[in-house]
Amino acid sequence: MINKYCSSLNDAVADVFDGATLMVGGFGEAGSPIELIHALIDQGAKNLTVVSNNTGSGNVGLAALIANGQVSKMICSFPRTANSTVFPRKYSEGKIELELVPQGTLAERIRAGGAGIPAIYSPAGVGTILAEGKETREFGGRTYLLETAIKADFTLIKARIADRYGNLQYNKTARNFGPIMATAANKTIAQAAQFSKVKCLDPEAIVTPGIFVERVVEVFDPLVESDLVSAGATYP
Amino acid sequence: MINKYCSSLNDAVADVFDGATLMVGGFGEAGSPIELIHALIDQGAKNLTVVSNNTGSGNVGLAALIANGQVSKMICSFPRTANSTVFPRKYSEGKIELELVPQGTLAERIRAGGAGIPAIYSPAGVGTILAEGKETREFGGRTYLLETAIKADFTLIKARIADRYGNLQYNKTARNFGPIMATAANKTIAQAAQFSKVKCLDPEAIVTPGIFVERVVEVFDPLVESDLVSAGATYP
Amino acid sequence: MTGVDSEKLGWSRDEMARNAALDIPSGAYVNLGIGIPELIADHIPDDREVIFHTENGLLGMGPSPAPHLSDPELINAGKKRTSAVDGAAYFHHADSFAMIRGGHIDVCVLGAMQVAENGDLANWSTGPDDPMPAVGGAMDLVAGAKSIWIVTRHRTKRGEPKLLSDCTLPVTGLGIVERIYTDLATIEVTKSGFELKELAPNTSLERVQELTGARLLNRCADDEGQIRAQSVSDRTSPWQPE
Amino acid sequence: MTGVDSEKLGWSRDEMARNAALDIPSGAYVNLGIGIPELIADHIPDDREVIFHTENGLLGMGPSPAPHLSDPELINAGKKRTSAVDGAAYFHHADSFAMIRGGHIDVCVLGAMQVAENGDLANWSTGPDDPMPAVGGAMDLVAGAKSIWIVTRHRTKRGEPKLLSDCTLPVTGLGIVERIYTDLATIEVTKSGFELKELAPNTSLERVQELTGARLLNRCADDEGQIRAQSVSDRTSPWQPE
Repeated sequence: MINKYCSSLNDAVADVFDGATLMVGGFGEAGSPIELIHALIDQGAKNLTVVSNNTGSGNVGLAALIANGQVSKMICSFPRTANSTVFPRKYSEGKIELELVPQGTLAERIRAGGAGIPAIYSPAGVGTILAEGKETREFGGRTYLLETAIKADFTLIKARIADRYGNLQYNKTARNFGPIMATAANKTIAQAAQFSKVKCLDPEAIVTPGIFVERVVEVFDPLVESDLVSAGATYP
Repeated sequence: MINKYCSSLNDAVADVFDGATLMVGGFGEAGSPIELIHALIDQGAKNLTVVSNNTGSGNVGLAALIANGQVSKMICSFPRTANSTVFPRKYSEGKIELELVPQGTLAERIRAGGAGIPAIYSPAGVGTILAEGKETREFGGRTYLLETAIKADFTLIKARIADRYGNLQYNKTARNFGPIMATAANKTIAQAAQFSKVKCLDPEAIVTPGIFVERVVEVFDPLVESDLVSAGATYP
Repeated sequence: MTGVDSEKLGWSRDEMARNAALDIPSGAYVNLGIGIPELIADHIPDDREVIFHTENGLLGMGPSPAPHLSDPELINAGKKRTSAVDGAAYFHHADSFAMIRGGHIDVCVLGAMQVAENGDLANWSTGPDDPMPAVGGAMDLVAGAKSIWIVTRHRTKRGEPKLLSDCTLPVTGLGIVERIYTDLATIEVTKSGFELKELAPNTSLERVQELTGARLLNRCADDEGQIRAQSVSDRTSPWQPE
Repeated sequence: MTGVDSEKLGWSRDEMARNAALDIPSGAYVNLGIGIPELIADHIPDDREVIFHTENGLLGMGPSPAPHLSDPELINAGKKRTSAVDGAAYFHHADSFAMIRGGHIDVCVLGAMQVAENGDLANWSTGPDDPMPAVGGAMDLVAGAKSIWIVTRHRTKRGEPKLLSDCTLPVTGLGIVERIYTDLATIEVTKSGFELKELAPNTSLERVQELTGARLLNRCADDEGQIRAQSVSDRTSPWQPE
């Protein structure tokens, strides 16, 4: 019987290796798999390239992973947000690399990675400094940039509900990058607030089919990043 | 108040013009908007380029539109199926043009059209006669074909349920090309078996957000193409 | 006249937002940037229905929620808690930016650091010395939405003009701004440059020209060379979605 | 020995399907082509759970439904009515082919007109004289699935070999076939060519070689040069998903 349930957060991230490319879901705190990230801090993998829209806030979650020296490069669209100090400090000290990508281009490159499309053309960023060094091409009289797919070794995401096949549903705008990152990694690891019997999920309303998911771990009452930041929490 | 409901099939397709490019949803009979197609036969627009996975069966629906001489070119992946005789006959007589596209490439080109991506690279068809004349490029040591986006003036699709905003849900495998064709046309026209109050559709389970839909017309008890074909029905 | 004094002359933040809101027709799909543009939602006339898109994956964004109803997983593009109206839909980021890039958003209203008379926009980076560059969805929005409008103060906090003959900061997109709603004027970006559509009360063409870094065209001038004071109530929806 | 007689020697359609089914490990995501490959679903051992994908937009395809439960809007890639198992998911065509092209389908089993010893496959067109070319998803499947297996009769209805040194018909894809399950033999396509894995009962290497249009490598031969008759019960799942 197929059963992708994983009994512990530690087991779920055990095989993340030094130097891996890791996608981390979330737009700000919404959809950020904070418990999986904390498990990865415990696990200790280093020299990670992390693909995530932001860089975390306060001293928990993704910001804590960066603070812990485990991330050598970030690929993201918006590395500074309210209460994000860890990445900006490391970046100004030259201790972490940044590839800045327009948000929609980031999403499309990730989708392409999951869809077996090695490259696409996008109009976003044409004529800007983010287009420097990129190949351009005209279609129908308009200029576009060649943008290559992004793939990862692992994806960590947060879902609302999962079944043993790894089928996932999300919560509101916490969906954001989860469904596309799930498709673009060799191994996708999801935390879900609820496990569901297989027959309870409507096949018309499954957002991520289980084919894209290797492991699911239950986190019944996930931490709220903004509450932790307000309280001045630090991990570990 | 936004209200995309259209009171008649005839009104729904009234502005389809001669020479238009028209996407028609459906994989075989599943999802084929047969009533909208019949309304288009009544309307009479000619010289259409039709993008649809198949070419219809029997003498109803898409096959009847072709039989009626309204289609000058088909862009599709599988023009012959059980009971499809109209298109193969016209094609053998040189009376209709065919652009044959692998099914996944067809889907991806339509999605690209809706997503503002002018072209993508695909591995499908490399080294085959369908790649002849297409530009190739290597990424990571593998060869891919440059495939350009497909857009349309109009899309006709079939949904299960719709609300006044044009939000759509589909039925089972009748979903197929509907959601992507809805994004790729200047005007998307949907028939739906049921109209729903706005608050009744779960925002987590809407498949086509209303932004992609211009008109919705109710067809409470849609015709079943295979039943019509078995009965030897002809339209008009 | 100091910068502080001159600011009192013009429209308030809410009035700037109102000016833009009144130009949005019923039925439009609209994306609002962070800052003053966010205020536009509060100024849509009651007889118009407008649908707000937020690029982090929601069509049908509603007003700010009461604190006890707020959900950290229901946020807007500025990462503030928001709500969803009846008829809303959630989707993932690639679908959300497909909506943007594919030309399905009718109007996107953004803030600006600089706008050039050819429609170039700079609103994402303070230049090579920017300690922490961050772009978000701005470049995708300006490349994809059907119309890009700007709501911004006419000048920077240091009193420098934001409306220029050329942008000096790194651009977000080229030739994409259609309209500008400032505290002092409403301006259309035409092939000929900045064309004045409306002046704020208690100011003058000459004064606004002084505070602008490019020539203001005045096609609204009447025979006496005076600005034709266009009252807000006259304005309906000059802009129509396709 | 006529063609008709020789067919009686080999495996039946169901046995060919069984041979392929036994090589599919539990947990695999599998796409089955039209024809004999469709029969594979009936031969998956009870102790294995395999999930079937149909490219028209369903993961978790079940068996053929009872007539009174059939739905014209729940069909498989061959446009026959089908069913969905608990845990199934529906999706649109771009998502379905993203699943295929993105390398998420573990095994795709197709029929063939011709297979070359370098793994080229021809299964979509009878050539320039084809009255009505139709490709469907075959080219996408062979370009995208992790493993391509073929289930086919060893020869055409006219008795011509389907396993050849080179395909003479228009190809579907180049160098993509990994295994071939015919009525006479099970063959692995290696860098060196067709490698015999198993012979059908009551046939011989010599006879099968005669009916094959390329050299058959026999790495299973024992010291006496005889095929080591591998019994079906010995076979578990040599193939493992990544």
